[in-house]
Amino acid sequence: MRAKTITEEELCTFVADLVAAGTRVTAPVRAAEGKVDYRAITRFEEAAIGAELPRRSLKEFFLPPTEPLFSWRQGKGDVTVKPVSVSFPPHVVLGARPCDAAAVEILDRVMGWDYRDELWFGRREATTIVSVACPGIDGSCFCTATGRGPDSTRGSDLMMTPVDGGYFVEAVTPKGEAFVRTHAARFADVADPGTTVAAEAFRARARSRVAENLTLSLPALRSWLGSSFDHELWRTIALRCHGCGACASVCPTCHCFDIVDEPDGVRAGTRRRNWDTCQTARFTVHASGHNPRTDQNARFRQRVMHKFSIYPDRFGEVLCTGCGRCARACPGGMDLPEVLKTIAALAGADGPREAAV
Amino acid sequence: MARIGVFVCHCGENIGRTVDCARVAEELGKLPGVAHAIDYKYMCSDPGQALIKQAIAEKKLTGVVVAACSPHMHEKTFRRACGSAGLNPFLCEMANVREHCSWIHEDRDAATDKAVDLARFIVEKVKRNVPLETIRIPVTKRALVIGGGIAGIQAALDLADGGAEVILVEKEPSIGGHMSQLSETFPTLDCSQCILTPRMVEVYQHPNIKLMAYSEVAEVGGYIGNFDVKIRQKARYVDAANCNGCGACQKACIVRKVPSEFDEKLGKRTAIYVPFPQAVPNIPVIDRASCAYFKAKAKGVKKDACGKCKEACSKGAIDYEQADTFVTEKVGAIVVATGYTLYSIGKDQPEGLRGYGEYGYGTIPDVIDGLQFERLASASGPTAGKILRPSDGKEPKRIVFLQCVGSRDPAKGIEYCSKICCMYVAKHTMLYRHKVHDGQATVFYMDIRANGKGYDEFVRRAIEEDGARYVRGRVSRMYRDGETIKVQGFDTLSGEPVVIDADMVVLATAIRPQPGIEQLAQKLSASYDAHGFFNEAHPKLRPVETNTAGVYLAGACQAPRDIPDSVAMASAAAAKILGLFSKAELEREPTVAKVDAALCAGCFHCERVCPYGAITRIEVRDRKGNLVKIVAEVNPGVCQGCGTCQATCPSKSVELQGFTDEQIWSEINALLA
Amino acid sequence: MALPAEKIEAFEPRITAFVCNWCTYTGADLAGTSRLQMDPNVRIIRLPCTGRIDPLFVIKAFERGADGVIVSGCHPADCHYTSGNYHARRRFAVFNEILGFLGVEPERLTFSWVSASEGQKWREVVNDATARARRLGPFDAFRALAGRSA
Amino acid sequence: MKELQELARTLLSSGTVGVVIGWEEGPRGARPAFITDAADSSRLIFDHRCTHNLATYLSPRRPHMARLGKAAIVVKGCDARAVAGLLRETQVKREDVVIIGVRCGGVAADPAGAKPLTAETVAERCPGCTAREPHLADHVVGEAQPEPPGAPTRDARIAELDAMSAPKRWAFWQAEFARCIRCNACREVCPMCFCERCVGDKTEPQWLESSPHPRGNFAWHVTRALHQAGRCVDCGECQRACPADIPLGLLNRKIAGIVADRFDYRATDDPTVPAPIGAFSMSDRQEFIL
Amino acid sequence: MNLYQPNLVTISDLIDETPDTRTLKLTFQDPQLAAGFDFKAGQFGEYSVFGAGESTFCIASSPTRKGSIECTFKAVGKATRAMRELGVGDTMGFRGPYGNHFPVDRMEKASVVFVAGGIGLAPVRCVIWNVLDKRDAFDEVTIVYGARSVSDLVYKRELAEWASHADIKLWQTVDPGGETSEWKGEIGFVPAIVEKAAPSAKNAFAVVCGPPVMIKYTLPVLQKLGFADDRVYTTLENRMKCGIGKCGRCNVGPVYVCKDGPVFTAKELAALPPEY
Repeated sequence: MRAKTITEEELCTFVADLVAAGTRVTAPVRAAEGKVDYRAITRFEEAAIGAELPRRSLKEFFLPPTEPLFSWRQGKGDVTVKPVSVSFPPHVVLGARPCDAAAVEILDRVMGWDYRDELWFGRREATTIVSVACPGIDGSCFCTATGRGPDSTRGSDLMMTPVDGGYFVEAVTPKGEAFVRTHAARFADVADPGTTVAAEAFRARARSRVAENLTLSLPALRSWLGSSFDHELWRTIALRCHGCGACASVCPTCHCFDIVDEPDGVRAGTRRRNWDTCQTARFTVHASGHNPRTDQNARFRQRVMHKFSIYPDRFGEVLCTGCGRCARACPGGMDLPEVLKTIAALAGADGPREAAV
Repeated sequence: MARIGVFVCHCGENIGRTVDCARVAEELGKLPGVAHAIDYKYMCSDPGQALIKQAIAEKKLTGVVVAACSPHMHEKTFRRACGSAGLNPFLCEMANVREHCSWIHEDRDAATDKAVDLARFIVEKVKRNVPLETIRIPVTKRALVIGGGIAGIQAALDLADGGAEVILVEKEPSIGGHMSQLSETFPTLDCSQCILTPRMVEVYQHPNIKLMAYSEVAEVGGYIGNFDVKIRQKARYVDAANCNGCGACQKACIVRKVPSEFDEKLGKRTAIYVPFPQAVPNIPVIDRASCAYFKAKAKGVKKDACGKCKEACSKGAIDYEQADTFVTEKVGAIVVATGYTLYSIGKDQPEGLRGYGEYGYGTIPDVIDGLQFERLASASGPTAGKILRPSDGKEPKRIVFLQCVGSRDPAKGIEYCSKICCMYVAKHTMLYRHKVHDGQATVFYMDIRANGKGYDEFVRRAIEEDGARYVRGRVSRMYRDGETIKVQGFDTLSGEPVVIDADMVVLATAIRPQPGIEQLAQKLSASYDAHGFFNEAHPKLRPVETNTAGVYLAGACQAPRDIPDSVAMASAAAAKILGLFSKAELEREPTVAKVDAALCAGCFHCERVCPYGAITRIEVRDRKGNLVKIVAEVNPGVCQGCGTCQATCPSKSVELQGFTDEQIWSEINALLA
Repeated sequence: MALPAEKIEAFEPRITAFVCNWCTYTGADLAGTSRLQMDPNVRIIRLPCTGRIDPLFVIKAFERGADGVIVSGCHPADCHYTSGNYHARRRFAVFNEILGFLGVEPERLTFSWVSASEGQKWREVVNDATARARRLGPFDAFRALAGRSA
Repeated sequence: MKELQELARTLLSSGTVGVVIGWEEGPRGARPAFITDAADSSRLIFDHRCTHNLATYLSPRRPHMARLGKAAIVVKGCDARAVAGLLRETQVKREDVVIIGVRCGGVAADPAGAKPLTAETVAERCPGCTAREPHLADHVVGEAQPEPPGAPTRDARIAELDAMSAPKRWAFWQAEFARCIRCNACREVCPMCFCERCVGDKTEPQWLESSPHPRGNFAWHVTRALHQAGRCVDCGECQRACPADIPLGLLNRKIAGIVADRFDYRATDDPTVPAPIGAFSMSDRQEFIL
Repeated sequence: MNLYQPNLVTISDLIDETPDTRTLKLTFQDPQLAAGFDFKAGQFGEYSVFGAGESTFCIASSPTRKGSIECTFKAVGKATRAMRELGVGDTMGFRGPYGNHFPVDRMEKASVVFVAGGIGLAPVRCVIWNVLDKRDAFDEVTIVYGARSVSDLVYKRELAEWASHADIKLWQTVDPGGETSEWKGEIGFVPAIVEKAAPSAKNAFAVVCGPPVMIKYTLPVLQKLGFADDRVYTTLENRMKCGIGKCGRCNVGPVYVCKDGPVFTAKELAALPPEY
């Protein structure tokens, strides 16, 4: 499909159309306390598309912080289980950041290998992700180092790039194409070839800006990690880490969860799954009280290993999109890009940027 | 799943009239985990209890809920029934559907719904109950009595006569306490020493009593049945084993003008002395501060300056090198009988108290306190029983007695009544008139409190037969006018100011606890009130116990007491202890708190809130013996089961057995059926 | 946010009472033996002492649908365990204010000292708490937290 | 700064301590530093971006910290109160820590960025602070600092909330708590949250539902607040750590007001002053009790 | 019904193996599942008590015995304590089977040595019965089983049965001090008894389950006896939540224990970081 453009005015109409048709529309919105969140909107004017990175990523729209898995009712010995629905109403995310969109696609792999998580994919299928290319945020961005970029289309169904008076739009997936076809009236063909050039220039600028922050050789990183479990680096890596898990909660790719039962009275209750994180001490505690991951250094090592060694080994992708949220959120000043830089130096992986994956 | 039996009692018509007991049983029967639910006319009757026992056996019940009256009424009954059927008694609980339901509601539907709810809570609780075993603590059948006044003597003798070994610790060189200083006692005017001295000797000679005079309690460890008490025996510089009490040393002593404590500074003693002739033990002690030998030593004089007593002692009992010694005794119970002290009329006052500048702060020599008057009136006193005033030794013809000096005077820091002053002032006026027939006693009083057997008659006698003049009112000022003391007051009955000329003034000063009592209380983990008197465990029901199990009270350490009250308390405490000692083991309800050492972080909030000092600190070490942390532990012998520690524990790492978090959570969760 | 009169009539509030064993529970027993009639809306949960009563109990009771909660124990100086009630007084003074600050209507919570001889007072506490909760209506705001309504 | 670095160097090279916990320059502004080699002492900084309360690192529940040996810790006046709290609650022994106090003129809410300290950037606890001079310290370094910029704002916001109707206040807090995802960052950074196992993680019974739904969130935040009563040192770490920007400082401030008003207790760096919860006074106000 | 929703099972029998260990026999309530449920020896499941949550253990019965499954557990956590409260007729939840399995097929025609300690016999028992039910397909069968004390031995009836089989070499042992006056078995720790039993490593496999310390000291003994480390199998018992490779909890190095395990060879284990 050929690239399209859409104006701000058409976007307003577009959102109104979607909402009227019963589609849930989510976009970055500036909250009362000044921060930006992905939130439901009813009018495009509520959205803050070009604002800073939202506080949390998109993952919560597919793996909510808490969700019921089923509820039960207990009789005398017998139990009745009431399932939850695994089909979801149509949903459009408008103005997703490429790092957030990419993360969702990366997570499709773990959510779908062997056992298919219906709750995740139910929401995935109901959702169309319209991303907007990112100009780069600050010194903690390192999407380019993870093999993605501020203009990466991974995980997006449609990608918009800001241009004068609106956006340059490309359909990435068949779903995206169908979406454009369905709403064809809102999109225009690219009339001026300069628009394409401007869009590409915007992206190139963003890429080089982010690339200044960090460059990595992912394969070298991965191979170093694979053989450096006992490296002395880990012994003091996380002294300043509180094990609070703020990083995991803002991370677009951290997906660990807990399953808990919540009784509601004598007979009834709900089993839920809740976000969890390997950064807390109790995450790995066995019923016997034995905790195989003994201290915070080991827990932080697990986080790095899982993202840059274990997940790529298993699924061929690093479990990180370089959004930098963890570094920004950390109350103790832990800084993943800095850690990666250190490892890269150790691994000889700090060479010129490679087109990984 | 649990197999709970629910037994709904009609209590005749008492419950059945307003609660549909059959429906309660039916509804409860539908709950998960309820294996058996019936209603019956009288659950507490023999056939009712038989139903429970039968169901326990036949239905293999894992818990029993009796929905009936208040657990205060029949919990013991039903737990006993369960116990006899082989079910741990603590797996049985009651739901109160009578006092809390049928008796207070008329609407049958509402009352029945409520009864179902109440029983459901308890069913859910009982699902979480675990078998508990009665706690058994071995008891050391020895008692420690602290204080050798009349209360301590009485307690020691009662205990010893009851077969218990007793250690009696007295901080002064002799037992006897304040009672030994008194001349006569109210309301019978019998001679104090005549009744006390034989008791003192009895203590000395009793095979079950180990008397440790001139000693103090240094440390107290352990708990009821198992206290370890470290006692400091102060150096007497006289070898008690060799001394035969002949008195030669005192005759030889060159320091003869030390004010006598026993005579309340109205008489003199030597530096080596026994406080009074009937002292028990009759072994002298050297007062280091006034002894010429020790003074010289302190100044660095190399050659012995004195040593007269040593020379005089034919037994070689004088030992200037003696030092304080410590012994540790194991006891099962402790009686505190530390008595009282008098509010000082001087300028130096403890914190919170203000002395009486308006009475001259003790600068007028003929203004004395009640105990000093006792010494003047005593045949064994410094004046051999003659009433002579201290300043010039003349016989006072006009004595003014002031009641409530300190007492009942919040402005001076003491709001309580000292209880005994009304009586002893009346006694003093009588003793005075009996000795000085033309003397006039005038008493300033607020009101007369004479509520004991023969007390009011006694006061009346003082007024009517012995001519004491009672003026209701307070004295605002006293000052010297030549040899006379002007006592300026206000007669509140006549509404007139009065000024009375006196030759001597006796102040009935307030009864205060002994100094140092707070420290002793802390050693015992016992609490004390704002004035420093020991707190009883319950003002009505446990008046001679403290909140520390195994520590008992006798006499004026708890509040101002007269002799009969003190003796009664002492006997009561002894009876309590003999009861405790009557069994080899102490049995306690197992509803005590338990700390999970793995989860305790050692913040010790529990220690701060525990009213009983039941929390101790223990070290947790790893396999290699390295200290991991220090955590709290509950001494089940001391814990009374209030559970304040658990509510205070931030992480809920201490659980009160019988009221665990799981049990209470389950009850609350059961708000939703 | 008081309910309209006709709704107040129909609404039977659910009230949970956490009471100490020695004073209030016994006082409630006395109310029973004295046959003092009172509103049937209160369900008592017995604890040894107010010192054992944890604010978590109150939160849990609201979570389980209570429209009002009573916490009651021995008067100052009457505590069977000497000082449990003093500790409870501090704890609940803070808890009460925090709940208020978070927007729980203070009328939902009743604290009282009821001694073993105050059966009459217990009746008043019960009836007052019931009346207040009735006026406020169901605690839907709290139930909504769990996605439930009355 | 020199003074601080020199002191650290001396403490480390003399073997007095194994680690100096202070601040350093990080990729995103100031951040905690753990200096174990005297030669690295020059990394230590102190300026208005050093907002972190380092006392959290003294928690005995951090075995990887204990391995570094005896610690010297750099504290602002407010942080010293946390050290006092740890001493008071027997988590730390006084002889096991060297306390280096720094005089403080207020710190920024965000340690990142080099913006000067202004009324806009200052941490909300700082204006009007009375704890800028640490007393609980073995060494106090630095010059006396000027008053932090800006005026206190929290009391006014609390008064505003207090003036609202209960349902309005309820709505306000529910909107705030709705963002909570129960990551527990507020707890983990709190120097006074040192429990071996938080009541929030107790599962038998599960008093506090771990799910980040409104009911679990409410129970958690009430309980956290209550457990901070008379213990919170107002270092602001919980609010700073919160990835959802929930105004926990407001709640803490309210509680501080309650304990000051009722029990005459204010956070202090004097460890001998007993905490108000766990104690009582016969004359505690009981106007809320029938 | 999603992945995380368990199947309902009824407790059809209950055996107290030791004072703190219990075996439950579970029957699927769905008749189709009851008839068709299949699994392989060594696979595990998530067992749930509604209101208390899930806990993870191996299926302790043999896949050759259809109709129901068994699990053996100790009450150590919230869910297992709740399981102990249940009785015959009560309903539980079960998800599974999950994970890999012991390669029983690969072991055919070979000798098998089973080494188990304490409740570690549960996963081994599953293989033992699997092997015994096809006894002719295997060569020598040796079982070394030990527990802290006589009362801690699980599956006592089955031990007696195995002992009576002429074609099984059964060594039972208890730790020193754990014996009773009637005890006729060995006294000593499991590794020592393995050494004493000295099973031949020739064309043999070993299956080892038990407390970590037992495994740690048994592996060198087996090595000494000549067992290749890729012919020695054991299981890991990491904390799990989902059981299906999503929740991240059981991740140890490159391995998801719930997917790649719980059965590992000693060789695989040696390559793992020590976070299990």
